[in-house]
Amino acid sequence: MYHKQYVIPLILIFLAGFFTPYWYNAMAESFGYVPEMKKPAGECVENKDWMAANHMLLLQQWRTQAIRHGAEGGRIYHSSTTGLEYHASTNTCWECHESKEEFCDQCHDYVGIHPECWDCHYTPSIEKPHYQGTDTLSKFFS
Amino acid sequence: MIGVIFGVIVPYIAVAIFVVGVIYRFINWANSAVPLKIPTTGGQQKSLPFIKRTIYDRFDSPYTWWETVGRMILEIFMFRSLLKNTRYYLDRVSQKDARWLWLFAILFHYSLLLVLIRHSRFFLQPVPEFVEMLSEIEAFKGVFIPSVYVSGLAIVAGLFLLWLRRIFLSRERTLSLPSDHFALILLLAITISGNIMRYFFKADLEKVKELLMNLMVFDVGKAVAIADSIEPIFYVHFVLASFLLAYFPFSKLMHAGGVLFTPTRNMPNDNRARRHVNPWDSDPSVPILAKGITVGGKTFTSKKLDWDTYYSMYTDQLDEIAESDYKIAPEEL
Amino acid sequence: MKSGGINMMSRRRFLILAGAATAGAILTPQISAKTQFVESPEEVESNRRWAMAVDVDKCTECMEELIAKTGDEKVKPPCVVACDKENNVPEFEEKRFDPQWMRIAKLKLEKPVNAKEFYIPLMCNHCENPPCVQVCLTKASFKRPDGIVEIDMHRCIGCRYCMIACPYGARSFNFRDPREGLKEVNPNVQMRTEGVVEKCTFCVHRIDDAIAKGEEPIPACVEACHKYGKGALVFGNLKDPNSEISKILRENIVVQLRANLGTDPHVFYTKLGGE
Amino acid sequence: MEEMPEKIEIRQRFPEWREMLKPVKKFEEGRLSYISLPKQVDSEFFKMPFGDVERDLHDLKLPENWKELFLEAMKETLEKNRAFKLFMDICVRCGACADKCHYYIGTGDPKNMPVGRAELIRSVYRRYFTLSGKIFGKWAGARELTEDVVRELYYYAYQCSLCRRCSLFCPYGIDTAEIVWWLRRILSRIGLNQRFMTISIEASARTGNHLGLLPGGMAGAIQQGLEELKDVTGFDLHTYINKKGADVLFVAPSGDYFATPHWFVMLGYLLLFNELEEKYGLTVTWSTYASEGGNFGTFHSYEAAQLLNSKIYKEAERLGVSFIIGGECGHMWRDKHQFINTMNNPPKNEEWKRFWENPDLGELAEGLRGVRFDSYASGEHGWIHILEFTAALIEHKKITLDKSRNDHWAATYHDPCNVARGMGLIEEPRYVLRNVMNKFYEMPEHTIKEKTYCCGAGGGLLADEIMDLRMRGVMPRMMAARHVYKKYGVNILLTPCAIDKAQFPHALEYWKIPIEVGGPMEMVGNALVLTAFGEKPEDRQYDLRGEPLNKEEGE
Amino acid sequence: MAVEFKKIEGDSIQYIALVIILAVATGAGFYAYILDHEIGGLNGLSNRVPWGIVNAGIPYFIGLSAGSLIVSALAGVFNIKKYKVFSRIAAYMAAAWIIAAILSIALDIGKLYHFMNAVRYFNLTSIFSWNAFLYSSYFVICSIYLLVQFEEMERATRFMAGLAVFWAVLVHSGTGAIYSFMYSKELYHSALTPPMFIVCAITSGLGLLLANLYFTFKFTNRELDPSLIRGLGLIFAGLMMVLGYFLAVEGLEKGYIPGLHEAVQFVFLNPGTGVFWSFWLLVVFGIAIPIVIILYPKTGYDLRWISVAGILHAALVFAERFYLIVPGQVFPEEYLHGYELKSLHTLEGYVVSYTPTIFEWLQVIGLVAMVYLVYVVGVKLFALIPERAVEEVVEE
Repeated sequence: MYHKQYVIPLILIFLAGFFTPYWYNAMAESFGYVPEMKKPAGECVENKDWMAANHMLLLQQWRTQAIRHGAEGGRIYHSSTTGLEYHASTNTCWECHESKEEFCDQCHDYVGIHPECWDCHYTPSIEKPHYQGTDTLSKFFS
Repeated sequence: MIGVIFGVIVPYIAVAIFVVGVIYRFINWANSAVPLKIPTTGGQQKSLPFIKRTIYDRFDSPYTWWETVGRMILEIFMFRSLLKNTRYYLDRVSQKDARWLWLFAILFHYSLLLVLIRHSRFFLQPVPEFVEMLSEIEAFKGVFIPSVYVSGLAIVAGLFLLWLRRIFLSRERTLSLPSDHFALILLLAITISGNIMRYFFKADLEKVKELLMNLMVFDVGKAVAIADSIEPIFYVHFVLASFLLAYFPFSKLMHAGGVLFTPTRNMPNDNRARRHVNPWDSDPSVPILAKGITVGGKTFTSKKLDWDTYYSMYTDQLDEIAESDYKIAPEEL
Repeated sequence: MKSGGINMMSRRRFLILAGAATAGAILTPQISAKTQFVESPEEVESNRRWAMAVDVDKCTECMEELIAKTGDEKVKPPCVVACDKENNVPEFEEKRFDPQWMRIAKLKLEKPVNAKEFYIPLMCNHCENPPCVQVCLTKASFKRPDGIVEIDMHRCIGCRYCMIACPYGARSFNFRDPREGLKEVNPNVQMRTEGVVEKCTFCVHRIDDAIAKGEEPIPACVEACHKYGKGALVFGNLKDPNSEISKILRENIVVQLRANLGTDPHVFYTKLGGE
Repeated sequence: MEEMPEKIEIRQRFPEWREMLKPVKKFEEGRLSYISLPKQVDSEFFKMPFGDVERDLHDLKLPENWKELFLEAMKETLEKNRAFKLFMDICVRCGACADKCHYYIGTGDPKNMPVGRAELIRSVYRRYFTLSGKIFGKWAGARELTEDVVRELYYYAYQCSLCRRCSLFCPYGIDTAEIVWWLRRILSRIGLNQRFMTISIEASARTGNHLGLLPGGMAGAIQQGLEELKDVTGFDLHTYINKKGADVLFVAPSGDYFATPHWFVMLGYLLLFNELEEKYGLTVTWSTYASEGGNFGTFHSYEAAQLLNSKIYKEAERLGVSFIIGGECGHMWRDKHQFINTMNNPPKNEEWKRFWENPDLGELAEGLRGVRFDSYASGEHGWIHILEFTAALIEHKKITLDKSRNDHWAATYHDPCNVARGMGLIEEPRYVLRNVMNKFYEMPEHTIKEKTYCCGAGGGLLADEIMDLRMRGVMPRMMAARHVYKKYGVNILLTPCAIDKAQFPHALEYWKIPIEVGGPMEMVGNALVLTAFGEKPEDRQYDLRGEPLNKEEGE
Repeated sequence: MAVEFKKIEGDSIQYIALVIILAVATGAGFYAYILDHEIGGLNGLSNRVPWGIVNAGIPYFIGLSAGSLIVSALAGVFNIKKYKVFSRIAAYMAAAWIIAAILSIALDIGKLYHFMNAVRYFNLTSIFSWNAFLYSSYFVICSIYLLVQFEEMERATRFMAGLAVFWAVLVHSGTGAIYSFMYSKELYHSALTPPMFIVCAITSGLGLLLANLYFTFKFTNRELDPSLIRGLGLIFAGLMMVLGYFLAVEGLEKGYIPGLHEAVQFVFLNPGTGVFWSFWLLVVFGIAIPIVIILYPKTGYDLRWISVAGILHAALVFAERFYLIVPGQVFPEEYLHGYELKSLHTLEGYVVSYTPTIFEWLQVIGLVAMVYLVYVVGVKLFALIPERAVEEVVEE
C-alpha cells in the first residue's frame, strides 16, 4: 500500500465519521436510551398510536378552526375513537397531560423537534403567578 | 416478521457491506502505485518571482502542500472544475459558459448533505443543537405542519434535473449506462419515499429512533419488538436506503471517495523542485527497456544507446566536430 | 356549542388526507374549514355582531376621579388594567414599543380656549370593513363571522402593513419578546412572541367560552368597568334587537371615529360633550 | 478567401448505449493510423513484443494467447498506475468532458468523446475485473474482449492527442490522456504500435533524435543557420556543439534543425546565445547525442519515454554543464517537466551540484548576477524553459530589445496543450511577447491558457494518413484564429511547439486563413539588438525570414 | 461584428480587497439584523412609526432595479443599438437590486421564517401580497432576460426586453400603490405616487448606472465612449425635471387642502425634522444640482462629473423614499375631526420623532454592499462588461 500517511488517516476519518453515533453517544452516555413518558391520566382524544404520529395535524386543524370560527363552530372536537366531545380552550390538553417535561418534551427532545407552540401558549411549567380574573383587581380599585 | 427482516437483518448486512466495502476500495486504490507526478495544471505555475501568480493560479496550479489541499477542498466543496465548464457550438464561433450541470450537482449534493445531517437526529442522543437549528432554519419553522424541509424537496428536484439531463440531452443519453440511471432512480426512490413518509403516510419517529438506538447497541431482542410495530411505509424507505449503502462501495457512487485519490488533482505542480520517485522503478539508472521486458514468457531487450555506443557508431563525424574544437561557425566562403 | 351537531373529525382517515393536503404543495390551500368542519350552514351566517358602546360622560367622570385620587395624570383605569392582565399584554418602560390594547385618550376641542376635556377609551374598533384585513399579506388578520377582527399569530409575518393601514392606531408590534414584560400570566390567553402584531380582540376567548356555556359574554374591560368604574362600557350583540347595546344605539346620538373612511367601526361613543 | 473549406461534414450521431458497447466495424478514411512495420518495433535499439510481424488492422495477426497477454498487461497496469485504476472506477459519465475534446467537436463520433473513448477500455475492465460486470454483463456496461474490440481500441487510442483538455473540466480530474497512454502501452504488449510514432521512437533510440540526423548532419544544419544569420545581421556568429565545460546544455526538438517555420526559431536561439556569450560569457552548447528535446516515447509508453529521455541527463553529466535549457516544444515539456526526473537520475557532476546550491546565473557569468531560478527549480530537475530564461533576462534588463522591429507582425499566441496543462507555463511567453512586439492580441478566452485547444496533431497523430482527423481536430483552434484574424488583423500565429508548427501551416491552408506560423523565439530574435557586437537598433534591415523590415520605405 | 463581452480576470489585490470589504459590509448588515431581532427594539421604530428606513429600502432598491432594467431594455425595445453594450450590466444590476429589495422586505418583517405564509395564503386584496408576486416574477423575468442575452438569442432578447420593461412598470406602480392606497394616512394617499415612482425609479437607476459604468470601465481599463454616457445623461436630466414637476404638483395639491395645512407645514417648513431635510436635500442636491451639472457644458461632457451627478441623485432618492414613507406616520392622524386627542398611555396624538439608528443604517448599507458584492463577483463569473464600449464598434 502506498501513501499510508494519507490513506490510513482517511480510513480512520471515514470510520470516525460513519460511526459518529457511537462515540457521540458514548460521550453523552446515552447508548440505547429510550425515553419514558409519564402515562397521562384519562383516555386520549384519539387512538394512542395514531396520536403519536399525527397529533400535530390534529392540533393544527383544531387550532385553525378554533381561531377562525370560534363560537361559530370551531371549538368542539368529536373524537372518533371514544365518541366524546372535547371543548377547545388553550388548556384542554393539560387536563390530562399534567407535565410538559414528562410527556411532550420526552419525545420531542428525543427526535430533536421543537415546536413553537410553547413560545406563546401556556404550559404548566411557567412559574409566573396566574391571573385569576377581574376579581383580583380589587386591590387596586375599590 | 417484516420488521425482523427489514428492520434488523437487512440494515446490519448493509452497514457491514458498506464499511468493509469502502475500506476495501480505499486500500485497493492505495495498493496501486503512482508512477508519475501528473497534476493537470489549470493556471500559471510557480516560476520566476516577477511572473504574476494570482490567487486562482495558486489553486489551479498548486505548488505547496497547502495550495494542493486548497485545490482539493475547492474541488470537493465547490465542484470548481464543473464551474469552469463551457459549451461548444458547432454553428457558432463563440463558446459559452455552461454551468447548469454545476448548479444541478450542487443542488443535489448540498441537499444530500443537509438531509444526511438532519437524519443524524435518529442516531444521536441527545440531538446536537446545530442539527436542530439547521432543521428549523430550512423548514421555515411554524409555517407548515409538519414542517416542510427544503432540502428534502430540493434533493428530489436536483435528482430529477440530473436525470432529465440524461434522458433528454442526446449526448448524455448516449453515454449513460443502465447503472447511471439505476443510481439516480434508486436515490429518487429513497428521497421520494422519505418525503411521502414525512408528509402523507406518517410513521412514528420516536419508534424509529428507538429501533435505531437499539440496533446500535445490538439489543436485537428489543429491536425486533419495536420493529414489528412500525408502519410499513418506513420500511420502504429504510430498505432502499440500506440497499444504497450496500451498493455504494461497488458502484460509480464511490466517486465520493475516489475524488480524494485522483492524481491529476491531488498532486502539487512542483516537479522541478521536488523529485517524485516511481515505486516500481526506483533506481532508473538503466532504462527498463534496456533491462528487458517480459511478455508471454519472452523477454525483449532493446540495446541501450549510451555515449560509448553512440561514439562507436558515429566516430568519424563526432571526431570531426571535436577537431573544430566543438565550435560551429559559418563557413568561410 | 349547544347544537353539538358538528362532528369535526369524523374519520381518522380524513386527518391523514388533511395532513397530505397541507404539506403536499405550498399553494394548496388548507382544507377549507367551512366545507370540512362546519356542517350546519346557519352557524356560519352568524346571528351575532359584537359591538361596544362607550358612555363618554361616565368615562370622563371616572377618569377625573381617578386622577384626582392618585394625582397621576397618566393613571390606568380599571378597564385598561383588566385588559392588560387578562390578555397578557406586556408592559415595557419604553413607550415607543410598549404594546397597549386599550388606552385612554384625552380629548378636547381644538379651537375654543379652555374647552372641557373628555376622556375616551381607544381600542380596536372591529370595523365592518377593516382595512387591516384588506391589506394583510397572509390573511392573518381576519374578520370572524361575528364581526370580531382577529389576528392569527401562527400566520403573522410581522410586516406591519396592517399598522400602516389601521386608521385608529389600534395595533402594536412586538419589538421585544413580550414575555419579558409580563408579571402575571393568564393561562387562558396565549402570549405572543416578538415579531408579530397584536391588538384588542374583544376578549374573544371569553366570548367563545361564554357562548359554549350559554352565557352572555363580557370582555374583561367591561367587567372591570362595571365592577370598579362607572359602568361606561357596554358590550353586546348588535343583531339582537333586545340587547342593551342595541337600545343605546337606538336612543343616543353616537359617534364613530373617522367615520368618513367608510370602515364602519363598531366601537360607538355616546354622550360626547355631555347630553 | 475567408470561406470554410468546401467539404467538411460533421455528422453528430447519438446512438443508444447498447450500440456504444458494440465495436465499430467500419473505419473512416483518414482517421486510421497505420500499424508499425517490423523494422521500427523489432529493431536493435527499440524492440517491442511481437514486433516481428507486419500487420494491418484488418489482419491483426495477434499472438495466439493475445487475450491472456492483454488482460495480464491490463492487470499489471492497474497495479502499476493508480490513475488508470481510479479512472476506471470513478467516472460518473456526467458528460462534462464531451464537447471539450477537439476530435469530438471535429468528427461528431460519439466514441471520440473523452468519456466515450475511456468507456471502450472501461467496458473491458468491468467485464474482467469487477464483480458486477462479471454478473450482469452488458447491463453493467461490460463487454467481452474480442478481436473487434482490440481493433476498435487501436482505432480510437490513436484518435487522441493526449492534450488533457478533458481532464481540466472533469470534476474528478479524470485524465483521458493517462488512460489512452496506458492503453497504448497495453496494446503494444500484444504487438500493436502506431507506425508514425514508432518511426520516430526507433530513430531516436538509434541516433538520438527523431529525424535520425547523424552528428554531422546536425552540425551542418546549425552551421547553415549561422550562415543565414550572417546574411541578416552581418556578424560572424558561432555556437558550440558537444563542448565539454560549457555552462549550459541546450536541447531543442529536432524539428527546429530543418523544418519551416521551426527554422526561424532556431535562428532566434542562436542570436540569443551569441549575445549572451559575447556580452556576459555564458556559454551554451548543443549536443548531438542529446539532440532531441521531443520524446515520442511519451505517446507510446512509460518505458519508451524513459528509453528516449534517459540520454539527456547523461549527456549533461558528461559535458559537465550546470543546467539545461529546453527549447520550444509542447510534449517535450510534459516529458521534461513531469517525467524526466522520475524516469532518470539527475546528473551528479560537480558543476551541476555547485550551480544548484546557489542557482544564480551570476555564478556562471558575473554580468548575469541576479537571475535566479531557486524559486521553483532544484538540482533534482535542472530544466529551464527557453521562454522562462528569456523572460528572466528581459526582466533583469540583461538584453536589449527593439520592439519596433516586429511591427510588421500582428501576433496571437497559441498555448501548446502540454505546456499549459502539464507545466503551467502561461504568463512567461506572454511576458516575453509583450516585451518584444507591439501588436500582440489574445484569442478568445475559452481557447487560450489552460483551456487551450490542441493543434490536433499531438500525441503521435502528426501522421499524414490521418490528415482528415487532423484537419477536423484543429477546427476549434482555427475558428479562434480566424476570429482574431478578422478582429485584429492578426498575421502570425505564434506557438512554442514543434508539432504545432508542423500542423498549423497545413491547417491554416485547409481552413483558408491567410496567416503565418512562427515561434516566440523568432520574435525575440527579431527584436534582439546584438549590442555586444555593436549593433544599433536601426541597423537590422531584414527580419529572420529575410523580409525587409521597413517595407514602405524599402519599396 | 457583434459586441464582445468579456469576463474580468479578477486576480488583482484591489479586486480581492474590494470583495472582502464588500463582504464585510454585507456581513455587518446581516449581523446588525440579527442583533436587532435577537435583542429587539434596537431600531428607532415605534408603534406609531412601524416602517423605517429598512422599509424605505424596498421602494428604493426596486427603483434602482427598474431604472437599471429600463436602460438595459432601451437597446432591445426601442432598438437603440448603441446602448446594447450596457444591456448586460444593467440587466444584471437589475436582478441584483431586486434581490436586495426582496431581502429588504425579509429584513424588515418580524417573523422571517413565516414568510412562506405569504405564498401559502395569498390575499388578493392586499397590494403587498401582489407585490410579493410581482417582485419574485420580476426577478425571474430579469434572470431569463439575462440568460437569453448570454445565449445571444436575438429575438428572445427583444421579446424579453419588452416584457421586462412592461413588468418593471407594473412592479413599480405596484410598489407605489403599497403606499399611495393607504387611505388611513392623509399624507400617503395620493394618486400621483405610482407614476412618480416610475419616473423616480428610472432616474435613480439610470443615475447609479452612469456612475457604475464609469467606475467599472475605469477600473477594468476598458474603453468607454463619453458620447454614449452623454446620451444617457441627457435622458437622465430630462427625467429628473419630470420628477421635480411631479414633486411640485403633489406638494402644492396637499398644501391646497386646509385640513392638511398643518401637516404640510410640518413636512416642508419645519427644519427641526429629518423629513424636512430629506425633502429639501433631495430637491436641491438630488435634483437641481445634478440637472445643472449635466446641462452645464463644462461638466456635462465630463464622465467624472456625470457620475457625480448620478451618485448624488441616486443617493438622495433614498431621501425621497424616506420623505414618502415617514411623514405620513410621524404626523398624528385625526381620530375625531375638530378635536385634539392625546393618548395617556401611548404616543398617539403626538408628533413622534423617528431617527434611524446605526443598526438600521447598517442593514441598508449592508444590502447595498451586498448588491455590489454580487456585481463585483458577477463580472468575474459572467461575461457582463463589453471589451470596449465605443459607438463605431456597435454600429458595425
